Amino acid sequence: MSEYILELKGVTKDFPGVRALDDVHFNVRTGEVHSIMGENGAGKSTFIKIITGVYTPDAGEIIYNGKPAVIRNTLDSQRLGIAAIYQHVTSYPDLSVTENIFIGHEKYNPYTRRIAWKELHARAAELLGQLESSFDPRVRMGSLSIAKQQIVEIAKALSVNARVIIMDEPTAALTNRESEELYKITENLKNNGAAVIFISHRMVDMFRLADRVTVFRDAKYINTWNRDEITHEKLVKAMVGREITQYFPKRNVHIRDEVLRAEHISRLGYFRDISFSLHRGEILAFTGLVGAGRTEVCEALYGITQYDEGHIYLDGEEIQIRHPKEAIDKGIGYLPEDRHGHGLVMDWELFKNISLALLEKFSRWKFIREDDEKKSAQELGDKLEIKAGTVFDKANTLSGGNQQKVIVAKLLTADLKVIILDEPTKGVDVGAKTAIFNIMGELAEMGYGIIMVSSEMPEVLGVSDRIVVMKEGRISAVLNTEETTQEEILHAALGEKKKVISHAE
Amino acid sequence: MTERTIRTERPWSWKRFFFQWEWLLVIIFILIHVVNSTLSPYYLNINTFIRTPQSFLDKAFIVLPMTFVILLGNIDVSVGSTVALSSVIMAVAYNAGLPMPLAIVLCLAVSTACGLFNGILMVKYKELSAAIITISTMTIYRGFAYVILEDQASGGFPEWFSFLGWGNIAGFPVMLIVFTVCAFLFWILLHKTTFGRSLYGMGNSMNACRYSGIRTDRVILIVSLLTGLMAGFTALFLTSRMGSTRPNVAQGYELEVIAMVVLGGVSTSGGKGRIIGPILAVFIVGFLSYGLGLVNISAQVLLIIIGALLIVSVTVLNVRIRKRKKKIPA
Amino acid sequence: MQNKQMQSKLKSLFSSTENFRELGLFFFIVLISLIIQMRNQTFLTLSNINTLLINGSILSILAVGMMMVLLTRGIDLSIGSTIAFSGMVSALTVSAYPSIHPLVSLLEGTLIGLGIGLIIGILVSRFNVLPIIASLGMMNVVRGMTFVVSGGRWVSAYQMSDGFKKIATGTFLGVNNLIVIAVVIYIAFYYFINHTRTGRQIYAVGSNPDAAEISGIPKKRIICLVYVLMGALAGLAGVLWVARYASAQGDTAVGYELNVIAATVLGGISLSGGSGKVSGLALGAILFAILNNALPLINVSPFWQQAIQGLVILTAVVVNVIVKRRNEYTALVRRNI
Amino acid sequence: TAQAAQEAAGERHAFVFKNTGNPYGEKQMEGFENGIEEQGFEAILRAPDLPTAEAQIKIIEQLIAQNVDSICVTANDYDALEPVAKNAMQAGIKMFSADSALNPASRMTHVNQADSEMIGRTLIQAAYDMVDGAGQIAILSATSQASNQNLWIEWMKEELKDPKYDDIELVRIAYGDDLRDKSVAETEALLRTFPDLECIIAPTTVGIAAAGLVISDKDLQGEVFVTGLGLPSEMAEYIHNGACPYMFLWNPIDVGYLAAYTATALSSEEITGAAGETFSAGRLGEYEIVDAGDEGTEILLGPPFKFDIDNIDEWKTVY
Ligand SMILES: Nc1ncnc2c1ncn2[C@@H]1O[C@H](COP(=O)(O)OP(=O)(O)OP(=O)(O)O)[C@@H](O)[C@H]1O
Ligand SMILES: Nc1ncnc2c1ncn2[C@@H]1O[C@H](COP(=O)(O)OP(=O)(O)OP(=O)(O)O)[C@@H](O)[C@H]1O
Ligand SMILES: [Mg+2]
Ligand SMILES: [Mg+2]
Repeated sequence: MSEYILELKGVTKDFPGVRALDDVHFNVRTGEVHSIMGENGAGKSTFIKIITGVYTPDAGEIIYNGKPAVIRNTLDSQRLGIAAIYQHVTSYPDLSVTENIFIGHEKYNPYTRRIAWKELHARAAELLGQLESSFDPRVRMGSLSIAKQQIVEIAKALSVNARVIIMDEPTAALTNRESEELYKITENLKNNGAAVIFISHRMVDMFRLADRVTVFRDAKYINTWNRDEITHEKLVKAMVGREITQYFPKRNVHIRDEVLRAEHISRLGYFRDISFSLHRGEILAFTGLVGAGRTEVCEALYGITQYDEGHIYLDGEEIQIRHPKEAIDKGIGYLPEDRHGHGLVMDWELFKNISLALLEKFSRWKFIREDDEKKSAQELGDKLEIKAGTVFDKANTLSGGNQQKVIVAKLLTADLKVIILDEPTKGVDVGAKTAIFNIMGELAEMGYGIIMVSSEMPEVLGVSDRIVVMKEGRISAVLNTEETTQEEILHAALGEKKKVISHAE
Repeated sequence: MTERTIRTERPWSWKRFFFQWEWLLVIIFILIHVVNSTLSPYYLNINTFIRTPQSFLDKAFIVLPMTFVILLGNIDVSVGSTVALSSVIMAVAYNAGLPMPLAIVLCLAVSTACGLFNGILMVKYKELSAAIITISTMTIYRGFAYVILEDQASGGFPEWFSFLGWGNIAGFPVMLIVFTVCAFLFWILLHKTTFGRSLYGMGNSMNACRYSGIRTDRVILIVSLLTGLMAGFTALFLTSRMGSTRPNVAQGYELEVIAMVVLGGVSTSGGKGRIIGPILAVFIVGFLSYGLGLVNISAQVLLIIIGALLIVSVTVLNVRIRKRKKKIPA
Repeated sequence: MQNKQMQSKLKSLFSSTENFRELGLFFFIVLISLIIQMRNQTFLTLSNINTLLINGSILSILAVGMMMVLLTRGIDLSIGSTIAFSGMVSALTVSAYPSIHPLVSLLEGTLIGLGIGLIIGILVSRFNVLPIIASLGMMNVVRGMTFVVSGGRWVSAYQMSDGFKKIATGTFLGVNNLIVIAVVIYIAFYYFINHTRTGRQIYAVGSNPDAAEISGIPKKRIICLVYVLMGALAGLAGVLWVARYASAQGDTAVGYELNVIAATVLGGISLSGGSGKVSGLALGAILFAILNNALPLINVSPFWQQAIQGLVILTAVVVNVIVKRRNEYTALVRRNI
Repeated sequence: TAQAAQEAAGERHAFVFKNTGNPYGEKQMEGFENGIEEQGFEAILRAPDLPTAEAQIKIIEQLIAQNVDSICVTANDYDALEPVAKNAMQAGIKMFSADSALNPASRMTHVNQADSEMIGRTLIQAAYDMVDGAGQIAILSATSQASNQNLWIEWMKEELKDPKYDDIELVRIAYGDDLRDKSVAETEALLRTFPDLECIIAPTTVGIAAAGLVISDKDLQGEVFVTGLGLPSEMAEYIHNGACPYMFLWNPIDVGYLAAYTATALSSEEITGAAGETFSAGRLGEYEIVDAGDEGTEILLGPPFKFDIDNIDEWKTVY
C-alpha cells in the first residue's frame, strides 16, 4: 500500500496543435490539501479533467489506492470516490438545488421508481446547513447567484462522501467573506479524512489552506513543495519562470482634464443616483461586494442597457448612449466581465476577434480587407505579448490571460477616450495580471481615462488613483487611494449607513 | 522575455483543404451526372444543363437568404406562406386593374413586408424563438392568402410575364441568369463584407457581437428583409411558370429549402458553413430528381432517395469528423 | 390562521413567475371559451366538450412525445409520416387478418413507431446528426415507404374489423377510449417526467448538455430514449388515427408535425430545451383543440380559419411575453434600490 | 443515342395523375395502362407526391425531354399548366386532360368522366329524395384544388332554384380541405349547429367518407343522410349501415381506358381534338368529341354510376 490515495505518473495530453500536459507527476494523501498552481493555460484544468475521466490521457498511469486505475469516463471516477467542482459552474439551471446536488445518484423507491423527494430535500437542506447557508433547496438553480451556485456545487461533492475532492478555482467568484466560509469547509473535509486538490490563482488561498503545493508551467511539472518550504517570491518565480519585482507597476501619470462625468444616473431596480467624474490619465476603481451593481453601471455607460434618469457628459458635452456602437464611436470602450460569453467569439480566429469591434476601420466601402486585419492583429498581439502562434489561432485555444489580452487588443483598435475594464484580472495568473496592470498604466499614460471594476482590495489600492465604493446599487464612498485604507473601503462596502463618505473632490 | 512575433500566414495544410464539406458535395454532384447519364439516354445533352435549372430554381432564391438565417442560428418556416401571399396579392391586384410592372413591385413589397414583420417580432420580443414566431406567421400569411382568394385561382397575366419563368436570353434561361446574379451578390455579401462578418459573429456568439458594438438588431432585420424579398422573387418566378396562382402554392417549400441549406453543410446551431454549399445542394437535388424523373421513377421512391441522401451524407460527414478527432483524442 | 395560510399560498401562486405561464394560458382559454360560448350556445355542452376532447386527444398524445424531444433541445419532424406508416401497416394487417385483437394492433403500431424513433435516436445520439436533419430525412423516407407498402391503395372502413374501429369509438366507464388513453398517458408521463430519475435526466440534458456529459448522466442514451418514446407515441397515434377515421391513406397527417410543435410551444415548452411543464403542455393542447373545434361552430368562414388560428397563437405568445415583462418590472420596483 | 433509343421503342404515352397514393388515381392509371398496352404500346404512369401544379410542371418537362408521343394530365390546376403544356405541344406532343381539366388553350381535348351539370343536378335530386322533399341540407366540399368541385356546386345551386325545391334549405357550404381530421370536425360542427339537418351532400371522396363516419359514430342513421361522390371501397361500410342510402361515381378504370384510346387516336392523327370527330375506344365503343362549356372540346364518358346496397359489394373490392 502506498502512502498516497491518488498518484499520477508521466501523464501527457495533446490537443490538436497544443500539448496541454507533458509528463506530469502528482500525488495526494488522505487528510491533506494539495494545491496546484500555475499560469493560465499551464494545464491545471486539463489535469483534473484527466483525473475525473472527462479526458483520457495519451500517456501515463493513474494509481488509485495503490492499484492502477482505468478511468474512462466520469462514472468511473465517481465510483472510485472522486468528486470535482469544475472551474466553470456545471449546474442545471432548470432543475432544483436538490436535484443539482444529487443528480446521478438520487435515492428512489425501487418499486415505484419515484425519487424520494422528501428525504433528498431534507438531506440537501442538511448539507447546505453544513456549509452554513440556508436557502430553500427546492428553488430553481438558475435563480441563485453565482456564489450560491458555487456552494451548491460543493454540497454536491459532499453528498457523495468522496475520498478525493477537487476544486478548480472555487474562490474566483466569491467575496472574501464567502472565501473564508469555503476555507472552513475545506478544512473540515480534510479533517474528516478526504484528500483535497485545490486550484487557485490567489496566493492567499494557497498559504491559508494548502499542506503541499505543486506548480505546473507550460504544460510541464515543475516541482512540489511543503507549504513551509516555500516563500511567496519563490512560488511566483516557479510559476512564471522569472522574478516579478513589482506586482502593481503603477506609473506616475499626470492626471489631466475631465473626460467623463456621470450625474445622478439611475436605473430602476439596479442602481440609483450614481455620480462621479473621470479624468484623462486617471485610473478610477469601482469596488464593492459582488452584486453591488458595478457591472450594471458599466453596462449602462456603454449602452448595453439604458439608464432611466440622470446625465452623462463626455468632454463637457452631454451625450446619449443608446447602443454600444454609439459608445465606441464616441470613445467609450468596455471589457466585459464575462470573457467567454460577452468578450470573445470563442470559435473564431484571433484576427477576426480583434477587428470585430471596429469592422469599418478594416474595410473599404463595407468590403473587408483581411490583410489589414491580420497586420493589425499581429501588431497589437506583439505589443500586448499575446502568446499565440499565428493570427489564425482560435480564441478558445488560448489561456484565460491571453484571452483577456485579446479583448484589450480589440479595444485598442478603436479610437477611445474612456476604457471600462470589468474585473479584468478575474481568474488570471500573476504574470498575466502584472501584464494587464502594465497595459493599464501605459494606457493611462497615453491619456485614456480608465475605469476598473475589481473586488480585490490589494489591486484596487495598488493601481488606482481614486476609488468608488458601491453598495446595494448606490455609491457609498468616493476615496482618494493615497489617503485611504483597506478598512475604510470595507467599511464603505459593508457598512450599514447609506451616507456617502468622500474625501475626493 | 524573448521577442516573439505572431505570424500572419497560415501553413498550407492538405487536410484543411481537402476535408471540406463542399468537396464531398462536388463529388456527389459529379456522381449524379454520371449515374443519370448511364440511366437515361435523354439525360446527357446541352438542354439538360441549360433548361432543367428552370424547373427547380424557384425555391433556390430562398435558399440564399435562408443560409443567412440559419447561419444566425435562427430558422424561418414562414417562407412558403410568404410566397403564397405575395403571389396571390400580385394576381388579385393585377386583375383589379393595376399595371403588371406595378403588380410585380407590389409582390416584392408584400413579401418584403412579410419578412420585415417577422424580423420586427424577433427583435422586439427576443424572448420568443424564431421558430415559434415564424410558425405563427406561417399560418397567418397562408391564412390571409386564403382570405383573399378563397379557393379560387387567379391569373391571366400578360404574355411577357411568362418570359420570367420560361424565357431565354442568349440561350440561357432568364431564371438561371437572375439566380446566378443573386447568388453572386449573396456570396459577396456574406464572404466579403462587414455585414457578412457580423452575421457569422452573431451566429457564433450573439452577446460577444452586441458587446463589440455590432448593431445586432439591424442585422436581424436586414436578414429578415432579404428573406422576404427573395421569397418575393420565388413568388414571381413560380407564378410566371404557372401563369396563375392559388393560396396553396409553395406548400412545404420551407422544409425543402431548409433541407438544402443543411445538406449544403450549414450548421443549424449557427455560425458555420459557406454559401457555396447550399447552392451546390440546390443543383444536386435538382438534377438528381430530374434525372430520376427521366427514367420515370415513382414519386415515393424519389422521396425515399432524397431523404436517404440527406441522412447518409450528413452521417458520413459526422463519422468523418469523429474519425479525425479519434486520431488526436479530445 | 388557516385563512391566512390560504391567502399567502394564493398570493405566492400568483406572484411567482414559475406558475405564471400556465395561469396566463388558463385564463386565455377561459376567455376564449366564453367568447365562443356567446356566439354559439352549443359550445359548452357536454357532448361538444366530449367531441372536442376526442378530436384533441391524438394531438395531445403526440405533444407529450414532442415535449420530451424539445426538452433535450431536439425536434422531430417525422411524426406525420410515422403516423401514416404505422397506421397503414396496422390497417393492412387488420384487413388481412380481421380476427386480430385490437390490442395487438395497438402494440404493432407502437412498435413500428418505436423502430422509426430508434433510427432517429441513433442517428442523433451516436452519429451526432442534427435532430432537424435526421427527422427531416426520415420524414421523407417513411412517407415514401408508406406509399410503397400500400401500393397506392387505401384501407377503408369495411376492411377493418369492428374491434379495430372500436379502439377509437368504444368507451371505458362511459368515456371515449381516446380520451381515456390520452389521460392515462398524461398521468403516466407526469409521473415519469417529474418523479423518476430518467425523467429528471431528460430535463438535465436539455438544461446543460455539457454538464450532463461530465457529470456522468448517460446523455446519449437519454437523447436516444426521447426519440424512441416520441416514435412509439407517434406509432400509437397512427393506429388511433386510422381507427378514428376508419381509413388509412398514404397522405395521412401530412404536415401534422407543425401542429404538434405549435401546440407544444404554445404550452410553454421552450425550443431551447430544459424548461416546460406538463400542466402547460396540457393547456396548450387543449387550446389547440378548442380552436379546431370552435371555429367551424361559430361559422367562421373556412377561409378565415387559418388566419385566425395563426393570430391566436401569435397573440398568446406575445401577450405572455408582455405580461412577463410587466411582472419583472414590478419586481424591480419592489427591489427599491 | 437519344435518337436511337427513340426509334427502338414504339409509341410511348404518358399519364400524369394528381398525386400518388390515391386509389382512385391508381385505378385511372390502371385503366390507362390496360388501354395502351392492349394496343401494343408503352404506357408511362407518373404522379407527384403532393397534388400541386408545380410538381406536375416538372414531370411534364421530364416527359417532354423523353419525347413521348402524348401526355394526358389530371390537372391540379386549370390554368397553371398552360405554359408547359404549350411547350409540349410545340414539341409535337399530343397534350390533353382527363378527369380534371386543363384550360382550352393547353389541351387538345378533355376526357370528362361525367357532365358537370348532370352531377350537380343529380346530387340535389338525390338529397331531395332522401329528405322526402323538405328539410335542411348542407354541402361538405373540399377547398378544391381542381376546378370541378365549384362547378358542381354552382350547378347544385342552379338546380335548387327550381320551385320544386322550395322546402329545401341549403344551410351552409362547409369545407374540409380533403383532410380527414378537418372534414370530420366540419361535419361535427354542421350537426351541432344545425340540429335539424337532414342531408349532407359531399362531392368529394374524403368528405363523404368523413360524413359517413360521423353519422355512424353518432348513430344518426335514418335521421341524417349523406350522399355525393365517393369511392365504393370507402363507402361500403356506410352504405351497409344506412348512413348513405346511395351515392355516385363513375368508373375510374374506364376514364383511364378512354384516355388511352384518346391518346392513340390523337397521336395517329385520327382525331385532332375538334368537335364532331369520332373514334372508337376499344371495349367502350364509339365516342364523339363535343363542345365543352369552356370553349374547348371534351369527350363524355357517360352518366355517373349509382352505388347502393345492391351493387356495392361487387364494387367495393374493385376501387
Ligand atoms: N478542448 C481543448 N481543445 C484544445 N485545446 C485545449 C482544450 N482545453 C484546453 N486546451 C489548451 O490546453 C492548455 C491547458 O489548458 P487548461 O484549461 O488546462 O489551463 P489552466 O491551467 O486550467 O488555465 P486557467 O488558469 O486559465 O484555468 C491551454 O493551452 C488550452 O488552450
Ligand atoms: N436584490 C436583488 N435581487 C435579485 N437580483 C439582484 C439583486 N441585486 C442585484 N441583483 C442582480 O445581481 C447581479 C449582480 O449585479 P452586478 O453584476 O451589477 O454587480 P457587480 O457589483 O458588478 O457584481 P459582480 O462582481 O458579480 O460583477 C445583477 O444581475 C443584478 O441584477
Ligand atoms: Mg483552468
Ligand atoms: Mg460585475
